[in-house]
Amino acid sequence: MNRSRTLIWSAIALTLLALLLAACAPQAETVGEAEPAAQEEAAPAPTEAPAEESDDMAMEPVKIGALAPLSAPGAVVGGEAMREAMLIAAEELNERGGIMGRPVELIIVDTEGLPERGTAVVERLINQDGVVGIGGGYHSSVGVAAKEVARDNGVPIVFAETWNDTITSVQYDEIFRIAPLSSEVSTVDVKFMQWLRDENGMKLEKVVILTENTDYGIPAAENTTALLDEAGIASVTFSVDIGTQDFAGIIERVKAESPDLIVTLATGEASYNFTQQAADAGIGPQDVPTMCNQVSLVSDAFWTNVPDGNHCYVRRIGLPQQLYNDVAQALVAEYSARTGKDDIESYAMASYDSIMLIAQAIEDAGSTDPSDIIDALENINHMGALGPITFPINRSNTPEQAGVDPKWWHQFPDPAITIVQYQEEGQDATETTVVYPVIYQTGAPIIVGQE
Amino acid sequence: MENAAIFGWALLWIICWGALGGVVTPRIYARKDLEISQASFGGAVIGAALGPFSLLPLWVATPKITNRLIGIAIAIVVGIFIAAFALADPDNLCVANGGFVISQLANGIVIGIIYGLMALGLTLIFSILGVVSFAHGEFYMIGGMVTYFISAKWLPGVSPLVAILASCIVTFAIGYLFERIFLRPMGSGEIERPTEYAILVTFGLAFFLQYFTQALTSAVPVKAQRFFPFPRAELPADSGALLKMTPGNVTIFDAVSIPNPRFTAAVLALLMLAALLWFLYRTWVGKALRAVSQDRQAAAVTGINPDSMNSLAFSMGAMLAGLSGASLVQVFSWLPQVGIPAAARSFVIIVLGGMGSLPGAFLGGLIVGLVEAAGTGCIPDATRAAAYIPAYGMVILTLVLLLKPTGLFGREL
Amino acid sequence: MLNLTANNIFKNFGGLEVLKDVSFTVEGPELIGLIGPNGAGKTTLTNILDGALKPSSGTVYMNGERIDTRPPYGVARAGLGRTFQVTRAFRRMTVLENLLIPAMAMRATARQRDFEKKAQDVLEFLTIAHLRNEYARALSGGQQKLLELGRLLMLDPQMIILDEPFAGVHPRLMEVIYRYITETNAQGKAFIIISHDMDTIFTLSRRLLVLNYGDLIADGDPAVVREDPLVKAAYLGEDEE
Amino acid sequence: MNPTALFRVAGAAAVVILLLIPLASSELGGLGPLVLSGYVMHLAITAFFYAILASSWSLLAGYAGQFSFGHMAFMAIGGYTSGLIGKFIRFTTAPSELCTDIPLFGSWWLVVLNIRRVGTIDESCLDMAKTETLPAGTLIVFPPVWASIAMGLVMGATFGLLVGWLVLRLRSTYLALFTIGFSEILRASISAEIPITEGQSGLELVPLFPAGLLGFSSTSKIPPYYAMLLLFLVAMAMMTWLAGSRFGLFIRAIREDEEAAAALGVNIVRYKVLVFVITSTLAAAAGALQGHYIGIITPNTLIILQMSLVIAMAVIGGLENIYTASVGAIVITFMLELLRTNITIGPLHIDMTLWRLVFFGLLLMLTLRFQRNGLLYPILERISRGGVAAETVSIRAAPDEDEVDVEDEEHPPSGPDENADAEAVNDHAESDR
Repeated sequence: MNRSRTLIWSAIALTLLALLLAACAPQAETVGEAEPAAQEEAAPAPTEAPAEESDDMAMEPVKIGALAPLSAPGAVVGGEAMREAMLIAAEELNERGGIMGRPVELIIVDTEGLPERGTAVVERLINQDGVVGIGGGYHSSVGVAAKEVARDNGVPIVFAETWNDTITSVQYDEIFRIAPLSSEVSTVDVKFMQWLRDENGMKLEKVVILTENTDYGIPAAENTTALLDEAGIASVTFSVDIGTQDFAGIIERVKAESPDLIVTLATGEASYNFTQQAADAGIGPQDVPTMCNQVSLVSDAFWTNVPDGNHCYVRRIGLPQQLYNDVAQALVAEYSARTGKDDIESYAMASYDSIMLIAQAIEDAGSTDPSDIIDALENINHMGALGPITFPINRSNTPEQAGVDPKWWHQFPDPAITIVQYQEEGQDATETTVVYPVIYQTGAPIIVGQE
Repeated sequence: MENAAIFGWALLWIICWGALGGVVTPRIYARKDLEISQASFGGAVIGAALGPFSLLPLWVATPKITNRLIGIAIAIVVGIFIAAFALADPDNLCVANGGFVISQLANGIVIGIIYGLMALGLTLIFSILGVVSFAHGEFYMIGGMVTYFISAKWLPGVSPLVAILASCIVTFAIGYLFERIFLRPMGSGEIERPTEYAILVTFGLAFFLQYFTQALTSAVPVKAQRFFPFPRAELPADSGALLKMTPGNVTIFDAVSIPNPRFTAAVLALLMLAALLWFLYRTWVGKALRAVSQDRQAAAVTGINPDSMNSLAFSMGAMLAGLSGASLVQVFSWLPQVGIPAAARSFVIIVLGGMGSLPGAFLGGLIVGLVEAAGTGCIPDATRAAAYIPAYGMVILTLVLLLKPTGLFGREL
Repeated sequence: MLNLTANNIFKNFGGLEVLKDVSFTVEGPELIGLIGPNGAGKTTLTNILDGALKPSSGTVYMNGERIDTRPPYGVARAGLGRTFQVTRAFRRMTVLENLLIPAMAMRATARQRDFEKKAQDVLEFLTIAHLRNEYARALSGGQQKLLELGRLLMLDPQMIILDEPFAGVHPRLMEVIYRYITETNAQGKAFIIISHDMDTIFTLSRRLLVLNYGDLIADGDPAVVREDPLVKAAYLGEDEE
Repeated sequence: MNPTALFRVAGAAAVVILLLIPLASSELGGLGPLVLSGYVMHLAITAFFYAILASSWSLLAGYAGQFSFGHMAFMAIGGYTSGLIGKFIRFTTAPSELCTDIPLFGSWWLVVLNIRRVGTIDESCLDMAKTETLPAGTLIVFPPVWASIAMGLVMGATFGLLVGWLVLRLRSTYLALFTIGFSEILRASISAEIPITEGQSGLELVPLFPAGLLGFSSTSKIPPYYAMLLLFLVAMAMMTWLAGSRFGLFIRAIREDEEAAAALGVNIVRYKVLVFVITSTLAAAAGALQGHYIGIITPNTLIILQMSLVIAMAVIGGLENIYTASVGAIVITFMLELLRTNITIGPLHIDMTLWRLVFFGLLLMLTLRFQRNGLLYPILERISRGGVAAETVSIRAAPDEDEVDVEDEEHPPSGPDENADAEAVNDHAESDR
């Protein structure tokens, strides 16, 4: 044993040394200045001096980091859409001539949907790649972990799709969010339901909520339940493990509750599985008014997986396509050309905006110093695809001063939330009818199951 | 749950008397010079059944503990369990709503048949090669993927049967290649500790296949359309009180509803099962397979090549998993990861049924289907009932391994 | 003084009676042969004495202590060692390590180097000292048998059960095994030897037990047992098969 | 120089290098041209974490032959225990009245918190007690991190004892299935019991050194680096000692042949349980430390994928040696990071984020098939050739021809006759069950 022990110690030393050297050695294939630099996953050289210290280094690229779940157990579908949108942002920036005349290098990292991985990759972005700001972000649990690293290093993150209220309510200087707050989304959901009841004469006494037991699903279900209570609507929550495929048993239970409306807060394939299996069992969206999860807006995948999903209500973050501004129109055109999708997912749009926001903040600040960028972000007024983005609750207008809940800290206050409805089988998400709120309405809701 | 205490006490009663019976019975039987191989497990279930009222007569009369006796005892235990549950929670749907119960049972049986088919593949592999394939779930996943891609992407409009056949061929071929390259050397003594090797190498295969598929297909969930939608029908013609069929569903007596995709999948599974039985019991190759599973040496003497039987068994096992996947891809949304819970469930089933036992695998599938249905249907706390779905099977697995590692139909250890 | 007593041993395997009321006593360093046709229950009896199987009924005492309730390692510590019909060397451990295991297992506070000298002696006695650092799997079948015998010497039990020690062994190794048995026996260890090799067993043993389908049909001096009509019948019966 | 001494020196040098690596970290300004970013330091810590897991799993599976798939479960038990203590336990100098108070020595009380969620804010009974029942000046003390980690170890050991005892009768495949079941039940429970464990959101843990250490802040990478390195070195030292002692001898004997070991007086029950206890304790220690370092632990760390990563590390490095297993873990941790680069070969564009795991799985299978002792083993063998490493010598062909019985040579392990052969097969089949 002794011999092999010492033997292997030497092996440890050698390999570790080799690897450390490999990990830190400057890499030859770092993207050149002239090229539009939308580089993923590369490990560029940290050994060179930071750009802002020297005028000679003016063409040194501005590095922006981006978070997306690109492998399991993360939500890969979401991650890939976000990646595409963020790459568009980087290319646009470079076509425009970069930021402050310097090219932009976007470094997209894979969080795998795991907080520990999230910590690692944010660490890498900041310390290894030397990014000055980070965009994207999907899973709330990753966001919760990542915000700590950002705070430790003083580098701003603009979260595009992490809804958990606590991410902003801890009031870190570095953390900004343009995704909606989980609790606000629930508010819209419940207002919509009340509207159906009060203005459309729908019978609504009991709601069944199907949620996934994740950091997204559980708080959303809790919020919705509380709001339904206030509105005098009874509710029952069923929560499922994210890997669940077979919903037959649950659906029978849902059926036995004879709900007037079903809300699906499970994401991904679980949402598809539930909705289609419910349809097979006779309580699908064509039998009982159903609020499907927002993943149903990926219409190709939706109709493949839920052929009986017509009449689903889907909550949609962002404006309806009819009301897209120029930025959004351009983005959708480019995005459709690349992916073949007809519309852009709200989180992809938000992640595009998150990169653009950071870029504008750097321009505004005229510096790539993270603390300057944070200052600029607090005062920003950016015309993004989501609309004009501002962060009104900030260090100069704290939640206490403004008299609002701390969750509004560094929070984009009005991401538009609409409810759309599929009204024809096989309909494209862009052609869905906006049924709520009334100001955006393009058609009346079809309320099924009313006798 | 209203009278949780009743249920708690019943459970305590079952566990305590079961433990007592399990510990004391073998000693009493041993003292009387009787056979004790079944005494521990038999004593436990008989004790659990009626406590002192069954244990004392057992200890006094010490009858031979037959499977029949154990079966009766298990039935009584289940009966007590259900009765206690019904008393404790009289408003529970599982107690109060007959239609609900029958629907859940129907669901459990239908899905259990398909689970059984998949587990059959695993048990076939085990009975011939003596290994558990940890890549079984990936064959299931690939079966579904191939079926989807053929029926929806490459040859749209083709009969689903063609797609299913293609998925059989693909999974069979992968299984065959893998067996030839990685498992064949086990027989020649080239590999030390073959069982552990088999665990790890099939595990590696699972890892590889899963990521390979993910890299090729991306991670968007897909799903095949219903293979054979029902015709619309009502019986009697206008009310549909007896039987009501829509393309997606059949409702019987206005109470029991079975979704079409599941029904189709279960029927396909039953057909496959019949074909498998015919193959195993009526063809020469099938008989040779069974001969090898019973006595390798003796079979080899009669001119059967055990090596080719290994290849055949592994490929067929993989194919059966692929088939279950192919028939379920119209029920569930399909992703590269779907194999993991399915494989876990197959492990539960073969352990429960007794490793290597074909009828055990099928019965095990039904039991697991029913237990999952009961678990999701009856646990009163709605936020937990479904969250624990992956655990139900695993609880059965650990309990069986601890109490009766031979399973229902396993050979003696 | 060694005393092993088996009282009324019965063993059933799911209704099949493998041993029926087997009783015998070993007193002192006897050299006993245990024979019987295939399926007579010899290996089952060995497994029961060794603690690997529990008798359906009956007891086994060793030096006044009951050992049939003990696990195999408890039996080994009480002073009974055995070999297996198919050699069971620890194949991916060296010959030396194979020998150290029983020695260390018997003494809770021992260290390896305390036994290396003794192991060397044992290996030399068994003529495989040059293989001490080889993996056991690199040894031939006969050498593995010697290794098993060597492990028993390291265990240093009072009584040794050898299951088919001569089967499939080269004649020269057979001599070594033969010498091992006689010399170790002379040092005061009792032996029970199971063998198909009638000639060897009749010349080697001084007492013979004959099992036939679970019954102990003869127990006594080899010369007497050889003439026992029951034994003859049993073996003739086997021949007819 | 004699190889033993050479390796000893090399081993010592490796330890010294590992100890000195933080000097090159960017926090300390780097060492000449060598500047290790916080990210590299983070990777190093993670590599040690996996090295502890892989080497302790190698002790369990490679030495003792107990192929458990529940190692990550023990890791999670360590992390969650430590985290839950931090979440629910406080020490106070006065009873809170509103929480569960357990008197300790003197005026100290152990308070078990009762936390309920109000909207999105967690409200604990102690917060209410602060304003309502606790007298002014009451001290409220968090449980020290080292103590909660120690409790994590105790829980790891307890569960190791329990599982080890439960699986005594189970061999290979059954053991693998049982441990998968155990870990899956644990994962489902953690996911579902949200009020206690926070479910998928993850349980947050206080930093390893909440107040920093020796002038390093609580977020510095250097104290955690040394903490994890220390645990790694202690674990390796302990396992080396164990593997070289009677314990190592016996567990290897159990791996080779349990019945034969028992027949030779080895207390197989004790050693099988003990090896579970020891390896689960090490896994729990690694989990607790890593949990505090990362700051959050989620039930996703228990998924079979994570376990397969540890298995693959150990197997590719070399399963039957704790050193090759740990080096395998360290190398693969870095490799998997480095491989996150896209490769373009002509028109072929390979997204390595996806494909690296495909290659990894393939590598795992090929290693098992063609290089069972792991990829590092040949290196080891080459270096030590000519030396006297016991394990390598026997790879040479059987010795002196004249000693070897020709007849035996043809069927080395075969039994004496047809009957015995059949029994041998049965024996083998039995040991599989």
